[in-house]
Amino acid sequence: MATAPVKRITDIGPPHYEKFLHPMIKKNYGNWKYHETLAPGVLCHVAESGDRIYTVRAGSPRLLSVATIRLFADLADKYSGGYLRFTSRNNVEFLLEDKGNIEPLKRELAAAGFPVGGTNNAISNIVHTQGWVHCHSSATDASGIVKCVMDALYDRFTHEDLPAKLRIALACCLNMCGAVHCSDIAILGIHRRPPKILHETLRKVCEIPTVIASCPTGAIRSATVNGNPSVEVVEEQCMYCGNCYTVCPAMPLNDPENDGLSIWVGGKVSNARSAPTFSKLAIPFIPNNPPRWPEVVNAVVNIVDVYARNARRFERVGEWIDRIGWPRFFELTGIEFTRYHIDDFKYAGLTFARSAHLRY
Amino acid sequence: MATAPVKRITDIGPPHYEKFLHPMIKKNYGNWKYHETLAPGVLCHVAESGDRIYTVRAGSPRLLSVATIRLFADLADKYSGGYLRFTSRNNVEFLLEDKGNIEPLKRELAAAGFPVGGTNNAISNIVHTQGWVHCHSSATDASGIVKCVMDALYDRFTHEDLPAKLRIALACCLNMCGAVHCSDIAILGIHRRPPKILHETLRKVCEIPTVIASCPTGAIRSATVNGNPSVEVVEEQCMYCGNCYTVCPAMPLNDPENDGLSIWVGGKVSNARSAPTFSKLAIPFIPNNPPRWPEVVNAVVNIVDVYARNARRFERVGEWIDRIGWPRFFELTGIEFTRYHIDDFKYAGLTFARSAHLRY
Amino acid sequence: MADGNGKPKAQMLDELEKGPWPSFVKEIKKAAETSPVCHDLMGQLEVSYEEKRSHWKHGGIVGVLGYGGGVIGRYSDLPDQFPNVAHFHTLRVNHPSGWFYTSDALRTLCDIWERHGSGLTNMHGSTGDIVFLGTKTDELEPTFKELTEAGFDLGGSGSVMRTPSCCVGQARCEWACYDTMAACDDITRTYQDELHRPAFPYKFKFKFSGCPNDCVAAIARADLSIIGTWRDDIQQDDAAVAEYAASGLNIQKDVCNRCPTHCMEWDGKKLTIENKECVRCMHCINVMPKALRPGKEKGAAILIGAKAPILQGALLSSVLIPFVPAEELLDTLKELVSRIWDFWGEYGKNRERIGELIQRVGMANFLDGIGLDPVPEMVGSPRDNPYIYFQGKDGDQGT
Amino acid sequence: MADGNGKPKAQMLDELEKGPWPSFVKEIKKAAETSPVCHDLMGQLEVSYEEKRSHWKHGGIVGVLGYGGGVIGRYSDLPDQFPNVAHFHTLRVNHPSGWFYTSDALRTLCDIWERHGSGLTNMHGSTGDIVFLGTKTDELEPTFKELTEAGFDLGGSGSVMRTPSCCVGQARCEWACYDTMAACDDITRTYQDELHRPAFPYKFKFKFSGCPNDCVAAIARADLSIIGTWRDDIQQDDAAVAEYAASGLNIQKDVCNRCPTHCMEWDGKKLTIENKECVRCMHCINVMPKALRPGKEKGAAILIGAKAPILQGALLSSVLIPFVPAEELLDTLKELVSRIWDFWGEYGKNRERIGELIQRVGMANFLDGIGLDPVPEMVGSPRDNPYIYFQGKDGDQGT
Ligand code: SRM
Ligand code: SRM
Ligand code: SRM
Ligand code: SRM
Ligand code: SF4
Ligand code: SF4
Ligand code: SF4
Ligand code: SF4
Ligand code: SF4
Ligand code: SF4
Ligand code: SF4
Ligand code: SF4
Repeated sequence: MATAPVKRITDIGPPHYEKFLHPMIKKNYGNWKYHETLAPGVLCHVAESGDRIYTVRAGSPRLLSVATIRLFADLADKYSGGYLRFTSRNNVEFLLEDKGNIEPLKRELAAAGFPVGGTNNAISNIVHTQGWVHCHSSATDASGIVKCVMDALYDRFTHEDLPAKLRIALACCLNMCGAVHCSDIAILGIHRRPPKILHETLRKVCEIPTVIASCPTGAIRSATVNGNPSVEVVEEQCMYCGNCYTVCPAMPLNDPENDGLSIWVGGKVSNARSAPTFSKLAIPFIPNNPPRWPEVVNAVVNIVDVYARNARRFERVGEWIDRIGWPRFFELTGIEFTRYHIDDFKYAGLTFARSAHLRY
Repeated sequence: MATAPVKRITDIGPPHYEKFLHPMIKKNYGNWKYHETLAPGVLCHVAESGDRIYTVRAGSPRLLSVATIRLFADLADKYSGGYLRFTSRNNVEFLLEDKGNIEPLKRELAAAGFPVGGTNNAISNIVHTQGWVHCHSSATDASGIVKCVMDALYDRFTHEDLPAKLRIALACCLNMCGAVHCSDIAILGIHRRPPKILHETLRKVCEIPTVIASCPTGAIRSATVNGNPSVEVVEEQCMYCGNCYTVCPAMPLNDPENDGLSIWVGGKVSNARSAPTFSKLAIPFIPNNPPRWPEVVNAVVNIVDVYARNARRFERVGEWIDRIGWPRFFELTGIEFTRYHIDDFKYAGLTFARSAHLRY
Repeated sequence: MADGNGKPKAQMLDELEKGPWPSFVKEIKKAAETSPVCHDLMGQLEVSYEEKRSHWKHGGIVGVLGYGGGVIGRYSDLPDQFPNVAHFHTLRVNHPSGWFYTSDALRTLCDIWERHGSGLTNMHGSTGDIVFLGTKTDELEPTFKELTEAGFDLGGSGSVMRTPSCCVGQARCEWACYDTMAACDDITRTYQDELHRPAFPYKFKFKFSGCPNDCVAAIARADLSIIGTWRDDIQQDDAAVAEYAASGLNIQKDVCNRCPTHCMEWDGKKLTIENKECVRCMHCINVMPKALRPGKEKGAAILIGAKAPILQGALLSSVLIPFVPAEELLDTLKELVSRIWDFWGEYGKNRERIGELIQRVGMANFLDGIGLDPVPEMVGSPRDNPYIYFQGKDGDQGT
Repeated sequence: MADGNGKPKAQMLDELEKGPWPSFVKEIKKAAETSPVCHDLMGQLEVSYEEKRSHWKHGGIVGVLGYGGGVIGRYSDLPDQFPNVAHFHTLRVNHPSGWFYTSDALRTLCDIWERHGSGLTNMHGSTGDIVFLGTKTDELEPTFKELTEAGFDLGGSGSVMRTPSCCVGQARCEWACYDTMAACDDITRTYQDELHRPAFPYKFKFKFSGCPNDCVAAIARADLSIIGTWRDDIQQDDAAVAEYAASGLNIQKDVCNRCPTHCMEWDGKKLTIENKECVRCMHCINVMPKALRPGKEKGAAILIGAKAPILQGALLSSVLIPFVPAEELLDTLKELVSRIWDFWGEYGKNRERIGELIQRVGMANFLDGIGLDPVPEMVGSPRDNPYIYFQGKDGDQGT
């Protein structure tokens, strides 16, 4: 049966957000006056008009089945006029006009297993990536570790009792799709072995000059292998960044024995008080230990706890460490300082202790 | 007349300092308790024993004739038991046991043209270098500019009325023998033209690989000139550092029309309050204008005056700028911000404004 | 991996159903109830957990007709064992600004994805897209068709403008200094072509935050970071300040002492802000939202160049235009973007982000190239090295 | 340049006799009264002033027998016009620690230099030497002979250990945490051979400061910077603090608020220092010398690597050993220095300062090389990039 070709729709862009705005939001758009926190995960924004919109924020595993999305839709219909949104950290927010709906909604969310919290000085959701669920490049899983760490930090999500915001992120390889580089605590999957070159594949699918150019340290050289042009890796020069693998499938880095995690601390994004800054290396390597990654969980929980006990009010992790100094951070957390902590990349010199400011 | 060979004395090292110490210093060595300033340039150090030694500090042009050194020796004999010293900024210090000698000494110094001052929040002597008096590499003179600037800042040497210490240094080329890189205000001689290659000389006295390797930007390439091996300079890649000239006399950079001065601000050495830090570019270029270099003098005096008017107590120049921000520094001093101020050397990226911390 | 009933036996993954935090394994199992794909996903993931390695192959190029991006191709390296995930491509669906939805819109998306894919999603991907996680090549076009009919379009992947994103902004935040959602939507729409058809040296990301709190992490994650701010004085309500003090806030310690420029004074009664020295960090406003608010002269700063570490190390965005009034923002932005893209197109190397290009050619040359004058707000501090490339041939350059 | 009487006519330089600050031109003229060399120096300098350029040629290698350093060769490029400065070499004479002299010692130096050279000096050179400014090649050996007979020796130049220098230290400063003058003298004497006979890849400088005020700029100008500090609590005299307060010092504003770690509290009566957080910056001590003093457990921090910008940019020294008790300082230093020089000798390239070598091979490898364990005090902060070179071949490296 031949059908007349329908005009194919393209380039329409996303739906315009206005269609999805709660009427009260539309009405008071741009005219909010202040906000209050009613409970962890429950905010009240007050408009110049006097209108109040209540936000209930629930934690989400981000990896959602359509079943769960439909559950959220149903809850929205029931409590928030059908309006909801997701946050930049993958939580779901219901936007309520009626204050009386807060508690019932919270109860239903709890019953369905979705905790309410993540606001203010709580630990919010962990920004993360694909891991073994969908990415070829991953040195570890993402969702699994996030689940384990959040299980352990559950009370920190539902309570706002930290000195300041604490943002955790996870990325499963150095591409850092989770943008972990500016997090209070970052969990980063790392490889620790140079790529294993699949010469046959390489010959077929990769351009040798591109492969050579991809290496930030110049570790890749052209070479003749079994009479064919290929490449070789100078192992001492490779720091396992995986960029060659990104441009050429014949350079895989996966190595179950040597892949694992590293932990980074003290980064932030906001301009509040101190300027945005990168996270710094805390623990160079923890082996992959699925399904519950206990060493990673302990490491993160330990840092959070030490921070919670020692930081002053409104001090983010990095601001706290700035005040007490890195030596004390290592002392308090019991983390070992190693040769790997000392920078040797391009700006290395600037990270050395270039003053006699010393604590003993 | 043949004389028997005398044993040649070598490797004896400098005279031991103990021979040159005032008896009161020897007695109280390591047992000083505190100090007071009696007047600009006049310090009193009090020992645990109760002893007091009075220091009178006089400014010096550093370039001294034996006649002047003998004058200092005579004054020392008359007032300080023959004991004196020089400071790390080339001032001369007389060490007096008798407080009553302070005024007569000051009078004689004044009569001889040597001002007393330079202590605490005065501007002390300008650390400087050889310039046209003795160095082949110089883009400017040293002693001449120092003389002119200190003439203009004379009252700042004899009075302690600045918010904090203000250290000025001058170096006549990028080798920075004056170590200007960490000064509150640095005056730096600069070339602005690539070396002119003297191919004949080069062939005779320089090693081509050494010359090529000397260039930090890789601007020097081997070339054949008139059938002989020599080098050429890729002009766009040259930033006139002079390192090639240092290793090879056949690469002079002097160019009267284009040599001149640059002004740098906000560096410091001490660990007091803020960590030691480098000086930053304030004025990229001022032409040489001997004998009185009025543009340089005005530039320095202007920065000092603006600083004096605006900084808070105990704020060094760099600390003041840190507080008010660079945009306001340029605004207050009336100095133009240009493309040259924006770093493009190896750590360039780190010097960009990487936050939304902005003043308007 | 699969027991007699074809159900995934996933002992390790089962462990991840335990614990209070919502479980992604439960989500996969929920989806598995209607989708055989999810069985095989569980199976392969269990193998990964056992072997501690990914079993996905390096992606191939798949997509929908006429688009160069929006789909990430993915193939299993155990296709015999898990044939249902032999292809397991994702679609990146462009989310609406601010991630606002109605329940109906969500259901529409669910229905489409249940019909054509695994029924698993990410709400949302790190760049902001709705991620439809896992389908076969021949489902791509039908999914796309239904999506567009429902008013949705694909987001970006590859060397394109990536899906822009923004904070909730004026929709629900009192601090938003410009309309982030409108800006995000406008830019997305204006540059549809650049979003769908790769013509750039590499990816290019926009993120819009309404104030310096930067709730969408623009400064760390976007090639062009638009961060709201204000130009005049902080709006101050003295009575409300007094209330905060009365209610026990230690204004000296928790507000004044934490101000990065120490430009606030509190004498126990009155709070005085030396606004000329305020750097608009937001701290005091964050702590006392009822008493302090951004000024009235609102707008945004435009920063450029952030990215993740590969190749030459991570970059934060840095100031390009210190302030644009809110009314002029979109015009200024578009004018600027076209010059930036021209310059990048001409000088950028393959896989060179704009931030890396600026590092390579030098900020001053980049400014020249896009016709912007240098201003001191662009630098944290001027250069500290004397390696200056002076320009021109005459005697007075550099003065 | 010379008028009928052979006297230098130096119109431009004459301008520099004017003004209140002591004039170097007057100095040259004073010396010219007894030294014809100085006439020609004036003459050539006047030409430089007119032409705005140096008239010295790139130095040749001259020196005294058996020494490879201590003399800087210098030749005029206008030898016909100014024959007396055709040669104009300088001698670097090693100053006594702390630049202390007796009047007699100075006169001895003057007499020698009047006999053999221009009679012009620098008191002192930037590295610290007594600089004898300008003589002929054949005067070098006789000058040296008289100097050594008078108890003076040459300082360093070329690829040697350069003349070490130190602050006045315990001789006249209450803050000196170790004996800088003794240390400087000992190191100078111990390494005579390294000072006089070039055997290094490049120059190597030591500077000794008695406390973190660093009055000899060690951290900016020395390859090895030894900076005094203390380990225990600041010594505090409460009565004296009260006196400062009474005499009008604003302790809150000028002391506490300027403390970099904000570890001081002043309640109007009592000053409390949280010494565990103090970074020994010296500020509070500097402001209240009668009330506060460094602790009793004194010693020094050893930092490494400072230098001027050529080749790869200026460096500040960075912490190598955070604390050595004063009593152990010299032993530790010598042990350390020998390992550093061995490493530098083996791996340093020609004209590569130690700081540059460390940058090139990496601090961790350098530490390995000299057998020192990494400690967190060595870094301002740990690395922020994930480009880690893991060592070893087994499965558990890096843990
Ligand atoms: C909903 C959300 C924006 C969105 O469009 O989705 C949002 C919303 C608000 N943020 Fe945010 N922020 C959101 C992500 C962020 C991020 C981005 C991130 O985490 O990746 C940041 C930067 C984090 C960083 O610096 O690393 C961020 C830094 C802030 C700050 C600065 C905190 C600080 O002291 O550094 C504030 C101010 C405050 O909390 O006092 C703030 C304050 C707020 C306020 C109070 C603004 C307002 O008046 O409505 C909102 C309620 C927040 C709360 O959670 O307590 N928001 N906020 C995001 C919620 C994410 C989540 O589910 O947890
Ligand atoms: C004599 C001298 C040491 C020597 O062995 O020659 C010296 C001696 C003293 N210094 Fe210094 N400093 C001397 C060069 C320096 C230098 C090095 C330099 O300028 O090149 C510095 C580092 C400068 C910098 O940071 O760029 C230096 C930074 C200090 C400081 C820290 C000031 C600050 O706030 O940053 C103090 C403390 C103070 O003044 O309150 C200090 C304090 C002192 C005291 C008060 C120490 C004491 O108790 O005796 C001495 C009297 C100083 C005065 O001038 O007021 N001295 N002092 C040097 C005199 C140079 C001159 O003639 O002017
Ligand atoms: C899906 C997503 C992670 C997630 O789970 O959320 C993702 C997944 C991938 N990213 Fe990403 N990136 C994702 C957000 C990011 C972000 C965060 C952001 O946009 O805010 C970053 C860091 C910010 C940045 O752009 O610098 C990021 C930095 C990278 C990089 C490194 C780029 C760089 O210049 O350093 C690569 C490597 C590349 O481009 O070849 C990369 C490459 C990839 C690839 C395509 C793997 C590859 O090498 O081909 C991943 C596909 C995984 C898969 O199979 O699905 N991804 N990627 C995110 C996109 C979802 C969405 O559209 O919403
Ligand atoms: C005389 C003196 C300047 C002065 O007027 O005081 C001086 C003069 C020269 N220095 Fe210097 N330097 C002098 C202290 C310094 C200092 C300061 C210091 O030691 O504290 C520095 C900066 C600190 C450092 O070492 O990094 C310094 C950094 C340089 C450099 C750059 C070295 C580098 O690694 O970056 C060079 C170039 C070279 O070594 O080839 C240099 C080279 C030179 C030469 C030998 C020129 C050359 O390229 O051959 C100069 C000879 C001038 C002449 O004709 O007399 N001079 N030089 C200082 C030595 C006097 C003394 O012994 O007391
Ligand atoms: S961080 Fe790496 S492994 Fe993880 S999704 Fe991104 S590219 Fe894939
Ligand atoms: S992993 Fe990175 S460092 Fe190693 S060879 Fe590949 S591109 Fe080079
Ligand atoms: S700074 Fe340059 S010109 Fe001046 S003395 Fe040193 S090497 Fe010579
Ligand atoms: S002056 Fe410096 S940059 Fe120019 S060619 Fe010589 S070494 Fe290279
Ligand atoms: S970035 Fe500012 S305007 Fe946007 S949601 Fe966050 S606090 Fe509000
Ligand atoms: S916004 Fe930040 S900088 Fe401005 S006054 Fe408030 S705390 Fe200070
Ligand atoms: S460095 Fe310290 S000990 Fe030495 S003179 Fe200066 S203040 Fe005194
Ligand atoms: S020495 Fe410096 S850091 Fe220590 S208490 Fe005093 S001011 Fe603070």
